[in-house]
Amino acid sequence: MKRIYMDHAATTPVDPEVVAAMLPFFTENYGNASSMHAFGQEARQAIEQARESIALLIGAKPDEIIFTSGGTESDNFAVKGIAYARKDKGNHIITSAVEHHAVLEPCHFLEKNGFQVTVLPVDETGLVDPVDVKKAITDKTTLISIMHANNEIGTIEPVREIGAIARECGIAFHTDAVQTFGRIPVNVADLNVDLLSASGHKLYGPKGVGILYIRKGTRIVPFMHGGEQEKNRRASTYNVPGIVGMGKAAELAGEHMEREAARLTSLRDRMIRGILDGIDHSRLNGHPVLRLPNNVNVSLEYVEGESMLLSLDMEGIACSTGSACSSQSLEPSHVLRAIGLPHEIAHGSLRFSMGRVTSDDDVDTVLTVLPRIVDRLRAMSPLYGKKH
Amino acid sequence: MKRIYMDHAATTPVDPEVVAAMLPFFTENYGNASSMHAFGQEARQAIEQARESIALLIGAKPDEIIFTSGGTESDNFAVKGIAYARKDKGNHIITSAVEHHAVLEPCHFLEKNGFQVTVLPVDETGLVDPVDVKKAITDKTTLISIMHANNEIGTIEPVREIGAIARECGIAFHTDAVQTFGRIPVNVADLNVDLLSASGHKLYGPKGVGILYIRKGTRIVPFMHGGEQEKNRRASTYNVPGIVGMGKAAELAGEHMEREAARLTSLRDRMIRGILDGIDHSRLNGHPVLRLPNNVNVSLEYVEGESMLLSLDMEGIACSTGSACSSQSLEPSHVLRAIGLPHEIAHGSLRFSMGRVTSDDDVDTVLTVLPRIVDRLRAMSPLYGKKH
Amino acid sequence: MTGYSDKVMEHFRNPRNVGDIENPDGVGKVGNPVCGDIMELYLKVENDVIVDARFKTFGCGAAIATSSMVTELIRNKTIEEASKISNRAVAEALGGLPPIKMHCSVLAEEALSRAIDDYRSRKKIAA
Amino acid sequence: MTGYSDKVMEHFRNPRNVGDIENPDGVGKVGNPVCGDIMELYLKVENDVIVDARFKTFGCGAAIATSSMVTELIRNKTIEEASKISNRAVAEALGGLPPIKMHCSVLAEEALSRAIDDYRSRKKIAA
Ligand SMILES: Cc1ncc(COP(=O)(O)O)c(C=O)c1O
Ligand SMILES: Cc1ncc(COP(=O)(O)O)c(C=O)c1O
Repeated sequence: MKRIYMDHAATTPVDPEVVAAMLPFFTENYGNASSMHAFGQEARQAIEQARESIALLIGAKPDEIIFTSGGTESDNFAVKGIAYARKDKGNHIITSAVEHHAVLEPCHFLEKNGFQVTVLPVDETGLVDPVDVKKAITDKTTLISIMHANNEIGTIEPVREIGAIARECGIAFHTDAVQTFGRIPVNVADLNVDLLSASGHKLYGPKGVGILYIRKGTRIVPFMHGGEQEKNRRASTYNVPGIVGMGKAAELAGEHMEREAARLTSLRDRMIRGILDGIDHSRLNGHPVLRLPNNVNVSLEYVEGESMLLSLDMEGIACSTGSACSSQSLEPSHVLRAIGLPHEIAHGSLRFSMGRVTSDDDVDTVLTVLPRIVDRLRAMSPLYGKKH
Repeated sequence: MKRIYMDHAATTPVDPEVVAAMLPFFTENYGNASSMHAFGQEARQAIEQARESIALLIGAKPDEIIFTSGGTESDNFAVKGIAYARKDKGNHIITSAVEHHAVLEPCHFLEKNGFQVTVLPVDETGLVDPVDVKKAITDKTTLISIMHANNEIGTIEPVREIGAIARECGIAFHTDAVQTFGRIPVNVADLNVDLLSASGHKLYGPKGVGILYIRKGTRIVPFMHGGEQEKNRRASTYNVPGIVGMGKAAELAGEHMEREAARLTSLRDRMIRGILDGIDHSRLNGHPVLRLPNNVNVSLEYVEGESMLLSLDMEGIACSTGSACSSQSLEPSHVLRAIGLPHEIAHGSLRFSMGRVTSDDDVDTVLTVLPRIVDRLRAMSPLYGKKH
Repeated sequence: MTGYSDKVMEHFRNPRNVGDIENPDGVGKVGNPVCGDIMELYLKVENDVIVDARFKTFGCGAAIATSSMVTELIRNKTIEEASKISNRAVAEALGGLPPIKMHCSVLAEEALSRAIDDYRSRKKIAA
Repeated sequence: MTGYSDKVMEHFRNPRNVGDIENPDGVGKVGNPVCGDIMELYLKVENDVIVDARFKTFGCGAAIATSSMVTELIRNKTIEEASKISNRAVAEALGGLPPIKMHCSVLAEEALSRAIDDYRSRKKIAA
C-alpha cells in the first residue's frame, strides 16, 4: 500500500538536502558556538550563515533573527517578552479567537498574572476584521498578536492592515507565521510586523528549531533566561545542526516557493471541488480564496472526524481532524467553534494538508477513498439514518 | 595537526550510534507524535521508548520525564514553574552563588516580579554548606535549587543532604544535573530531588533537547505554554529525532558510565598533578576529590585566560576559560569569584574537560604544550616581570 | 494521544452488529452531538435472554469499538447477566482503552443500562 | 563571541616589540588586574622621534595584538604624529576588532597617551 501523507500542516519530512547539511554538525563540527576555539568558531560561522538565509527569505536583517526551539517558544517569547517589557506602559493585549494555543495560552498565563486580554472574534471564514482590532485598542494596549495564516482552516489574515493600525498607535505587533513561512511570501516590511514567529519543521526543516524575528529597536524581556547567547536575548547552547537545517530549509524554500505554491493551489482547489461535489452534506471550512495553498478543511456531516481519520489511515492516508476525540479536552477545535460551526459539524471535520511530495494521483486516491469511508460510517450513524 | 578536544563540559560530539538512531526520524518516520495516524504513532512509540531509557538511567518513572529543548529550558521551567505554582504558599527561593546562569537568571527575573531570592555563598572549593541552606529557610520558602555538579570547577554538591532538608520542610527541591547526567550515577531517589534538569548534548546526544524530571505529584505551572503535549505540561511539536537521540545517548551512557568515569578520573588526576608540578604559580580550582571525573580547572598566575586559550587553539587544543575577556560582561566568571579568587587569578583560569575520545596521549600533549605557552605569555606579562 | 489496542482496531475495522432492530424489545440512546458521541443500542429479548443486539453510533474509533463489543458481550446473555456488565468489562474485553477514551466505555455501559431499563419498563407495562 | 581577524591573530601569534626598554624616555602604564587587561608601553625617543617602542601586556588576544600594533604604528613617528593615533586607527590597522573587544584598543590609545605625557613631562623637567 502506498502511504499518502496529507498532514503537512502538522509537520513535514525533512528534505534530504537539509539532512545532508546538518550531518557534519553532529559528529565533526560539533563545537559549542559560544566557544572561542576553532571547534566553536566553525559552528558559529554556520549559524551566522543560516541566520542570513532566513533573514533574506523574510526581508529582515540578520541580527533581527533569534533562534528558538520552535514556533511555540517563539510565540511564548514574543507575547510574554513584549508584555513584560512594556508593563510600565500598559497591560492590555489584543489577539484573536483563532490563534494557535501557543499564542492563546501565554495570554491566559499573563491574564492570571495581572494582564488583560481581548480575544477578537472572526467571521464565518475565519477572518479577523481590522476594524475590530482598531476598536479594541485602549491606552493600555501594548501588544497585538494576530496570526498570518490559520493552521486548521488555512485562512490568511489581513496582517498588513492590522500592522498598519498597530504602528499608527505605537503598539507592538506580532504575527505567528508558522504556517506561511516558506510556503507563501512573507516579508516583514510588507506585513508591518515588529515580531514574527516561524518553525523549522513546517517547511522541510528539522523539528525543535524556530525563529523569532524582532524588529531592530524593539525592547523585549528574554523568555529563556540564562547564558549570553543571542546577545543576551535567548539563552541555551546553540542547536547548531537544527539551526543549520532551518537555514538550509529556508534557502530551499526560497527556490521552490513560488512554483510550489501555484502547484498546490491548483491541487487544493481540485480536491475541494472533488469533495464538495462527490459527497453530499459536505462543506468547506475557512476562506475560499484567502487560503493557504496546501490546506483543505472540510466538514462531513453525520460522521465523526476521528473515525474518518482512522479509516483513512487504514488505507494509508494520513490527515488530521478538529474533532474533540483527538484532544485531551474532549472539546472540538476552538477554531471551528470560532467560525460558528455547530458542535456536531465541528466534530465531523477533516484537514488534508499537502506538500512537496503530494501528486495528482494522491488527490485522486483521496477523492476515491473518502466517499466510500463516509458512506460506510454514515450507515452506522444514528444521526444520518434519521434524516434520509 | 591532531586536534584535541578538551571542552566536553561545553558540549560533546554526538555518538555515531546516536546519529544512526536519529536518522530515520528526519526523512522516513517524520510524523508529528501528536497525530493519530500511523506516521504519528511511529513517532510516538519512539518517544516513549526514549522516555523509558532516560527514566531507567536516573531511577525515575517514565511519566516523570518531560522533554524540553535543553538544560536552560529545564532550569527555567523548574524554577519559574514551581515559583508560580506555589506563589500562594510563599515567594522565597534559595539557590547558590555557583549555579549556572540558567538557574540564576530565572531567579533574577522572578525577583523583578515579586519574588525573593537568597543566593548562598560557597566555600573556597565551591561547596554549598547544607547548614546554610537550613538557616536560609523561612516560612515563605517554596523552592530550593542547588546544582549537582558545577560546570566550571567540577565540584559535586551535597545534593542528597540538601534534598533531605528540603523534604523535611516540605519545600520543592530542584537540582541542575546537566553536568552529571550520564557522567556519574544520578538517582532521583538517592538524591532526594523533586525536580532534575539534564541536557542531551553534554552526554554525546544532540543539542537542542533536554529533560526535566518532575516527581509524581509535584504541581508545576508550564513554562512553554501552548498545545497539549506532555500531558499539558510542555507545549510544542515533539522534537522526535532529538528525543530519540537523547534516549539512545542515555542508553549508551548507562553502558559506558562506570568504566568511563574511572578512566577519566585517573586521567584527570594525572593532568592536575602534571600542571601543578610542571608550572609554578599554578593552582587547582574546585574540590580536589568531590569533583567531576572529567574536569580540570586551573589558574595560571600572571597570564590571562583568553590568551592561553587562543595559544592552545593554535596548537589544536580546545578548552575554555573563566576569564572576563570571553564574556560580554567583561567580568570574570561568577563561579571563580564565588570561591574567592582574586580577579587577576580568576582571569588566568583554564578549564580542560575530557571525554570518551580523550587519550593518555592527549593529556601528555597538553602537559607538554601548556608550560611552553605559559612561559611565553609570562615573558610578555608586566605582572610576572615584576616578581621574578 | 496514544494508539488503540489491536482488538479495538479490529472491532473498528469490522464492527459487529451494526444497525437497528425492527420492533425492538429495548432501546438505549445516550450521548449528544455536543460531546461528539452518540450511541443507540437495540435489543431483541426472548424469555429474558438477549437474542439479538444491534447498535448505531456517531463517534470516534473507541466509541464504535465499544458499541460493537458491548453487543457481542450481551448476546445470548440473560438480562440479569447483561445488567452486570460494567464499562471496565467492555474496556478489558477490548484489550484496554487509552485513558482519555474511557468515557466511551462509560457511554456504552449507559446505553446498555438504558436499553435494559427500557426493556423492563415495557415488560412491566405489557404485564 | 565572534572570532578575530587574520591580522589580529597574526599579531597575537607573532607580537612585535615585546619587552621593556632600559632607561626609557617615556612610559605608559594602564589597566589593572580587576578588569583583566594591563598594558605597559615603553618609548625611546630621539629628537622627538620614537626610535624604539616596546610593550608588556597581561590580557586577551585583542589586548596583545593592539599592543603589538600600536608599537608598530608609532615607531619612527614624531611624538606629534604619534599623539594623533586614535584607538580606531589601531583597530582599523588590525582589520577591525569584535565590538566587545574595542575597549582593548581604547586601552592601547591610553597607554600611548600616558607614555607621551610621561615623555613630555620628563623633557620639561630636564629642560
Ligand atoms: C500556527 C502555529 N503556531 C505555532 C505552532 C507551534 O509550533 P511548534 O510545534 O514548532 O512549537 C504551530 C504548529 O504546531 C502552528 O501551526
Ligand atoms: C550546569 C549547567 N546547567 C545548564 C546548562 C544549560 O544547558 P543547555 O546549554 O543545554 O541549555 C549547562 C550548559 O550549558 C550547564 O553546564
